[in-house]
Amino acid sequence: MKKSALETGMINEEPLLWEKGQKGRCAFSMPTRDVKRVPLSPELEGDVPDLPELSEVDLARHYTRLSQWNIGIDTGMYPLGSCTMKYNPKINDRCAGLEGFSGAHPFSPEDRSQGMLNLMFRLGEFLKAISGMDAVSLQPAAGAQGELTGMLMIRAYHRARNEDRSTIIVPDTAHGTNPASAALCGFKPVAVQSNDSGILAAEAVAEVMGEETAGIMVTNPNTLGFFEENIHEIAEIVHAKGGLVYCDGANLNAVMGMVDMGRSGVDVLHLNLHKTFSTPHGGGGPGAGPVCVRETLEPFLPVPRIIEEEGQYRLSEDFPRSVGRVHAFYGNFGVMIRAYAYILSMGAQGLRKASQLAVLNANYVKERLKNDFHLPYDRACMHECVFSDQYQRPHKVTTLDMAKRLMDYGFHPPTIYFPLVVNGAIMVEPTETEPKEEIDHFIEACRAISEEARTDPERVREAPHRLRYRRMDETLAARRPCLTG
Amino acid sequence: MKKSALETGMINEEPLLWEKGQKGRCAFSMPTRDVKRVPLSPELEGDVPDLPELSEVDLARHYTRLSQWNIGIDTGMYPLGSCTMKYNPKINDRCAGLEGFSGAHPFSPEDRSQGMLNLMFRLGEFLKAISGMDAVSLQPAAGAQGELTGMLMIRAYHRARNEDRSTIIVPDTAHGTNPASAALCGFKPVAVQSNDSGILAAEAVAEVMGEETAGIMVTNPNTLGFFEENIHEIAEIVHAKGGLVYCDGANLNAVMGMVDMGRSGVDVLHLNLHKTFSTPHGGGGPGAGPVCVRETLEPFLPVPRIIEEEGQYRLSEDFPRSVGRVHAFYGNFGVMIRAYAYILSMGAQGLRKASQLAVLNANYVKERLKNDFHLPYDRACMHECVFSDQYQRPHKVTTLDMAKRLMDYGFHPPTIYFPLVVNGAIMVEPTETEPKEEIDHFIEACRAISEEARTDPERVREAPHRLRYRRMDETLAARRPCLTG
Amino acid sequence: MRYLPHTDDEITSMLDTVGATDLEDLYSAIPEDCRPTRPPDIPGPLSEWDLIEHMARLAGSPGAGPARTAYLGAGRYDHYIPACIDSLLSRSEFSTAYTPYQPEVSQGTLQGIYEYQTLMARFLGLEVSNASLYDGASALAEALLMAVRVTRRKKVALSRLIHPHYRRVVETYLVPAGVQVTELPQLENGRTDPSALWDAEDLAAVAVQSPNFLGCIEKLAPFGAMARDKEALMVTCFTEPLAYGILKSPGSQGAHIACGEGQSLGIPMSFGGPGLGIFTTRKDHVRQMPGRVVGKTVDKEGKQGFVLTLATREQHIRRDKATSNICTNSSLCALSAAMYMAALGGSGIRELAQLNHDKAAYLKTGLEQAGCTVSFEAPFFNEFVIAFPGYASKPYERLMEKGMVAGLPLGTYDSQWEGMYLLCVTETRSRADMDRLIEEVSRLARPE
Amino acid sequence: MRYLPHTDDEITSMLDTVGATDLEDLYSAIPEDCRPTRPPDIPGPLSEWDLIEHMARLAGSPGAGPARTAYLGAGRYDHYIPACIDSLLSRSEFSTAYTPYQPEVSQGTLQGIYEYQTLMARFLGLEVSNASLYDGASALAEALLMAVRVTRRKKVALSRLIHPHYRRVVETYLVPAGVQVTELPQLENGRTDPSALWDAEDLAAVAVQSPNFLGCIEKLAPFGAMARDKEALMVTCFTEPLAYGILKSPGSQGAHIACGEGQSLGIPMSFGGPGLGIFTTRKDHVRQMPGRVVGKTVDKEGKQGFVLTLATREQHIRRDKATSNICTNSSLCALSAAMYMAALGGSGIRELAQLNHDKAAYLKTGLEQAGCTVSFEAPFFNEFVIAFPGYASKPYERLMEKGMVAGLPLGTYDSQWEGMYLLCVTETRSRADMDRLIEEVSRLARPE
Ligand SMILES: Cc1ncc(COP(=O)(O)O)c(C=O)c1O
Ligand SMILES: Cc1ncc(COP(=O)(O)O)c(C=O)c1O
Repeated sequence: MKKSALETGMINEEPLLWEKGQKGRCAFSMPTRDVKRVPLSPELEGDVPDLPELSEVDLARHYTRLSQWNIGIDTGMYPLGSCTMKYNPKINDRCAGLEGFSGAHPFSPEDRSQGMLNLMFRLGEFLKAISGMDAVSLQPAAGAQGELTGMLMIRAYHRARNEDRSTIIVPDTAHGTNPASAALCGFKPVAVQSNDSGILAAEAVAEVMGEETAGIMVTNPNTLGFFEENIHEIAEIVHAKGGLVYCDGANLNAVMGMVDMGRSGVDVLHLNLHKTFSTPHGGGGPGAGPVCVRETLEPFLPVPRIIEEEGQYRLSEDFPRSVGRVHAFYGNFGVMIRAYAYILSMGAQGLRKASQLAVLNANYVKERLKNDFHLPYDRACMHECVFSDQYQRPHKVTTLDMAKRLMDYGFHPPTIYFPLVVNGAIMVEPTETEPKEEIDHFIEACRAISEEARTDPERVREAPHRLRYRRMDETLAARRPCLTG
Repeated sequence: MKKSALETGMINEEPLLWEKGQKGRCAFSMPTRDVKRVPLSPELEGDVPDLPELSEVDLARHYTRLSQWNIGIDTGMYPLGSCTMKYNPKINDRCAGLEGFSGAHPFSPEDRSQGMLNLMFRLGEFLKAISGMDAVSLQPAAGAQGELTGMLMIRAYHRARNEDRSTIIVPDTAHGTNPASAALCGFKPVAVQSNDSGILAAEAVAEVMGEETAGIMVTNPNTLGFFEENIHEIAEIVHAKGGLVYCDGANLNAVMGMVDMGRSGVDVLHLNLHKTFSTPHGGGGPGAGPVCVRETLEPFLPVPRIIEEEGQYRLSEDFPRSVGRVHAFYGNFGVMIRAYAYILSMGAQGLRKASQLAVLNANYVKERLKNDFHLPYDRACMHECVFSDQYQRPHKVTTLDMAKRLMDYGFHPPTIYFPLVVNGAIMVEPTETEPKEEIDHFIEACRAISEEARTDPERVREAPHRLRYRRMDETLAARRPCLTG
Repeated sequence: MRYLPHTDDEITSMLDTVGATDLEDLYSAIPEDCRPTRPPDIPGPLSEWDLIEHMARLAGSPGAGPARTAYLGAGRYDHYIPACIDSLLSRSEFSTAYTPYQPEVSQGTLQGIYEYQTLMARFLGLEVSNASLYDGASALAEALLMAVRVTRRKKVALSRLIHPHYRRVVETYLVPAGVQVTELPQLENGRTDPSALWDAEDLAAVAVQSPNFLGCIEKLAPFGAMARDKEALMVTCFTEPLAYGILKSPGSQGAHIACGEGQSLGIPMSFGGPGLGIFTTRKDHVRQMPGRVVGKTVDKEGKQGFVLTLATREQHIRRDKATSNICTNSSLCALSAAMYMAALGGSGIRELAQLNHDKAAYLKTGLEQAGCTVSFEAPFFNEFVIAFPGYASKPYERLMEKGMVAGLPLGTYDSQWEGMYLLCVTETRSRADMDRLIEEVSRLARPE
Repeated sequence: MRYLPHTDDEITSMLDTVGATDLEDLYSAIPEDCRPTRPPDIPGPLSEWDLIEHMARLAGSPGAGPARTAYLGAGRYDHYIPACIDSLLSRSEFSTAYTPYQPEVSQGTLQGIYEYQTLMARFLGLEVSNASLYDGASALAEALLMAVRVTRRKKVALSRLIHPHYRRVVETYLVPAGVQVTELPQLENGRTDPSALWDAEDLAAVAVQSPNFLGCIEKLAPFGAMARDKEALMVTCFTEPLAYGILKSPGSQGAHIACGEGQSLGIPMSFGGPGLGIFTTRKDHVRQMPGRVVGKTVDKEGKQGFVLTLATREQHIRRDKATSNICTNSSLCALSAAMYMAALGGSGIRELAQLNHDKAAYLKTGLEQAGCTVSFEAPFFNEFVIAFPGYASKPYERLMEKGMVAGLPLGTYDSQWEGMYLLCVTETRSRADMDRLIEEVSRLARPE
């Protein structure tokens, strides 16, 4: 509780939930009791849970105020590299909110679930068509779970051939989830470095590819924003030694309709519906990470799978070589609805155009900022471009400082310090839904900061200045963890 | 368009609509053309309208940002006196959004409109029960139109009796719409002053009540926050001279279930659904201002009226003495839905309790602030209390200054300079949905300002300081009107 | 109750502060003879769950089917509303705010309304717009009252082809003010006959609706010229503003005031309300304009911002001398309309208007071929009047049995329109829908 | 396309800046052999209007009727969700934000999740909660992997009465890690038989679900004691967290980890996902905990705020040594759960849990009286297992024909459960609904 009046302006202070309310309030409308009370055995009954008690107005204000402390895609450009923060169409939320979908029970008899199964089946077909792969599972709940599922399938594939391969090649530009997922499957990641152009050379892969290698995990387009041009050759090298090619398709937004992953030699691919297919990220999920495979790997897909027979859909667990389940039900259906709606709204041409404009926006940013910020790889990029703080370091201004300073100018900062191969990386992914004006404003803000780094570095180092908060002490949080109140 | 980067923090600047976008964008999904183009005669065809062209993301950001410059009930206490800014339950909006309601055409055949007619009929019954009146029309679109409708009925009533009464008694505390509505009906308002207790004395009314007087317009509870205790006697005086009693029921929130307007002598009463019955005010409407009448006035109600016959509802225009229509259809049905939902959610006891707590909150504010702010009428109040800036004037701090300063503390200011009978009035109506903590914070903020008025009057005079804007120049706006861009 | 935050302890402590013994005690000032003799007879309280179930039952589930088969317009139009608009409009900062009396904390509403005014004025070809009125009908009434104020005359001429409900509202508003209303009759082609105006004198205003109640597009310019000659104000009203996506704007045709209903612009039909009273006029008349208006200004530091302005016209300052009694208007609906116009943009609204016209043309031609008679030959926008084939008995009722509402029967409005039906087609009706109606109509001839 | 703001002119000017001739030119780096041979076979583009119509058709209109007549639980529960939660959750500042990597512009999400962690830890009687995992099944799998890390042992014992899908997910996650899974069988009363634990050695964890898959409430304390004895971690999981509105909390019964599914707490069933993976544990184990976690800190000026913390456990720092591979989790669902718990409050959640139990008890008694056999005698929460009267032929199918889904047939999961049905009753089923089912069941006996 606030002790005295605070000058907060229009953005209110707001205490923690349990500092609000009063015992005896309730924001929930208790359904009418139409049956008699049957006490539980006292031996089972616990204390009344220690939860705060609020009225509906308390609740509404609490979360309305909290929301005002957040930036979202609707507030402005959110150029987080590798995250594909594109606009989330409202109509998709409406579709997901249709009562028939949101109220559907996963164990509803199949004849009552045809609409849902139909949607999932068709979404799978769309993803196959977009990726050029042969089969798909929608079950993984996010990208990382897609990776895990994919790696489990690779493991199962080798086991089915009585091979027990123990390592997996992972480039140094990979996202952290790649090695982590591989490790969960018992694979030891073997690093491979990208070349001067920021991509994998076939020779580098050939060097580490051995008989004990299960395959390679490659992100394409990669996290430096480049297309792995040697993918075909790399796949041949890996395949020749009996390995498989896993592709992290988190960056598919660059290449929809422009690349055929199957043709390029990929055996397993995961996609992020919450990136490429416009589903809202929810402040960290839920997402969906479908995994697509080449025909040879189809028997290993998770169960249940949706089977179509004469226009009727049913779920089948009858796949003895399946890796099993990764989700209690069929995955994040609510997310799938939005992705399905998005794909239908765009059509094949629309998706292709979206990718092209995403790439255009990224290259535009790159060109217009490369004099102000060091560009480690000065070449055409795909969906994102990666700068570093090399020009600012002499002024003792770091990537972190500049990220915080961008907030003062009203922008969410880009992804920073990733990929690890670039020292002080600043990874900008505008996505195709950013209008040119917004990008121009972003560029102006970045340039202003680059100027400040020279003329008033202290201002940048001390940022942010214009928010409710100054810079948060992350070290303190980790040193003395306080995780509950 | 912004020329250079601005440090806006998290609340973005946002240009005007026509400074945004680009010719060629469109945020609307054009329906598929399935018929051939049939050109209109060139003689009829005009130029392409000069409207800005935006993409959906432009539109979403524009209005999301604009919304951030507004305070609403969900952001915090909004103690605008006379406006009953209570919490607007979300479930009511959901009810109004039901497709069957929002998509209903007013000319739909009656057998397809039973649900709507039923709702309106029952809402009418509820309002009768709550007010103690005999008949009702839901047609008026807001309070002022309710007043107009009521005054038209009073006019019609007298004409039906072959009387042509020309004046109407209006107390000095009345809302501006009262005299304006009366004037629209050709009545000349005759002022009557409230007494030292802030209410009408029967004698004062008797003095001005004549044979040419159509009646009296009294607001009860009145705009000073007091119940017109002499209403019964006043009604007798007015009735004795052949006049009628109109009651402005905008302040009904104080007395639901506590007062019977019919018994108290009122002949015509309007209610504000967008105040008492929790429908959102929408930044200035739409509202709904149903008008309730005593039996004698029923024949004059607007048409169409809803008739119930054996559980079936129909619309009838067959009321030859009706004042006619005031709305193209049946009034603001979307607002009625919410009020109906609210009444059912509260029940009779709940409404009564709401009124009691509204009165409790107002008296609590009054008691806790009366040492800091001059209270012209130091007595128990109903739903609101009225202070003045008398204690601050010696420091050259006005009501307006304090209102603006409250914004710095995160509150929407109270109603100011109304009612006119109080010099520098500050009219505070907390409503029953304000939790005690919020009220306490409000009180602290007010006290802090009263303290500042003494110790740092300049700070108050120069307020607001903590918003995106400093004080707006209203004089300039009126002197050189710029109404379009 | 979840909307009432007070706990018993809080009530007790607050009563204590206030010096009251209990809640009833707060009402000691209410005389016995003003109190109810029994509690109001109201059901409930209903839980949130019982409520929504009850409401869903009342709302029925029209589904895609039934609504699709109704061809009703006549003042309410079934247009698509982008999901984006709903979602932005429901942001509580917009929907729960009051009238923006305090500009510094209401810039969202104020800029939004200023933009509405600008877009609307541009759209209708006039110079200024107010912040909204209740609906089209009262907007017309207010327009005529304004004309009376401006001209200081007490006579207005109204086309008979103005929506009959609007005419009824005008009468309600004007008669007490002692304004005399004369009507301009209908020409055979479905347009208004201006000839009665030639001899008219002392007119405050001439009012026509276009497209008119019969769906016909009026030739506005002659009325404009006539009004100018008579020094009267030319008032154009409309129930279907989308028509001006393609038609010449009222302003360009000489209108002093263009007013009407804005429901078509992103506002659901909602059984007839809330709608949006649009009111635009010329700059010279702005001080006689009814309703609120937002103006641009600057703050103390010169930063651009917006405020309610010209309040001296209004009831809260001018009281019985105000230009109107309006206070609460249709602000949120005005915001929808601005969003809708901005969503479409100039080219979009033109294309959508064209599509409306073309769909209506398709149905009209189809019905004609199926044996119907088109009643009026003047050009139309998205509404037109037909009579069913003479040989068919109870055609309208028989179509209704098939679940189709084949327009609005006009006979109840005017005996000369007996047997005529006003049909409306918007972009929401597909060709397939229309083909079904045409098919059924062509079957009408055959014996059952 | 309304989501693509670029006009042709803008594209041209940007291509110019970039130095490309056209959009295709941007892809010159893509080798021919990686390009598609034809455009993907995808229908569309659909307009917003065709889309929503198509989706509405897929979604069907279950209306109040059908859903009401299903008695399905088993991992997804039909609970009421206050409209207020939907409306707050859909504020785009919450729903469209990314993971709060940048705390200064993400305090809404961060405080919201910190509150979630706190409420959830309190609710389950443990000390810390993470920010969420995908769903209940993977939460259990992660719990067991954590136990393996904490104890450095490679064996876990799992109750057979854990949801069979959860067990399948556990297997998928654990087998590659070389963890051996043994199962604890079922007692006749519907609870888990702990006796196999007596001789078990080297256990990393003992895992039970309560209420278990059969709806029975497990006695957790003995498992807790047993785990303590064996120096294993006691893992409690659940599919129906609402049960802890009334049951003793897992923490109070000795659980080291309580995890499971949070869908019941304000999240729609949505055909099984998204849900909410709840994960709570004790403070000592926090550095082995999987998933993100929000911690309290201060800003430079000492003002309280929140950040993602203990990131050194996570994949983006620790890569293959991370405690889990999870990145995106179920943040928005966690926010719903916090809103839901706060909406109910302590007393509310207790009352709602009691009501669930009482409604289930009502149906169970009714069905028993109608001739069904209750399969297990252990106490239950809102689910229970019955067998239909022996004399009835195809009872389940016959009820289905009447439109009633009388629970989940258990036979497919385990042959010993053949002929048994798991029924669930929440607060959303009325007594009248249940009476109809009971009535139909009592009719089953009679010949058709
Ligand atoms: C390249 C890449 N791979 C994988 C992931 C993991 O996806 P998710 O967060 O959905 O688990 C991400 C997410 O940031 C990513 O950027
Ligand atoms: C006492 C009183 N009467 C009448 C009105 C007018 O109501 P409306 O704004 O709905 O026209 C108001 C509105 O502020 C009011 O406070």
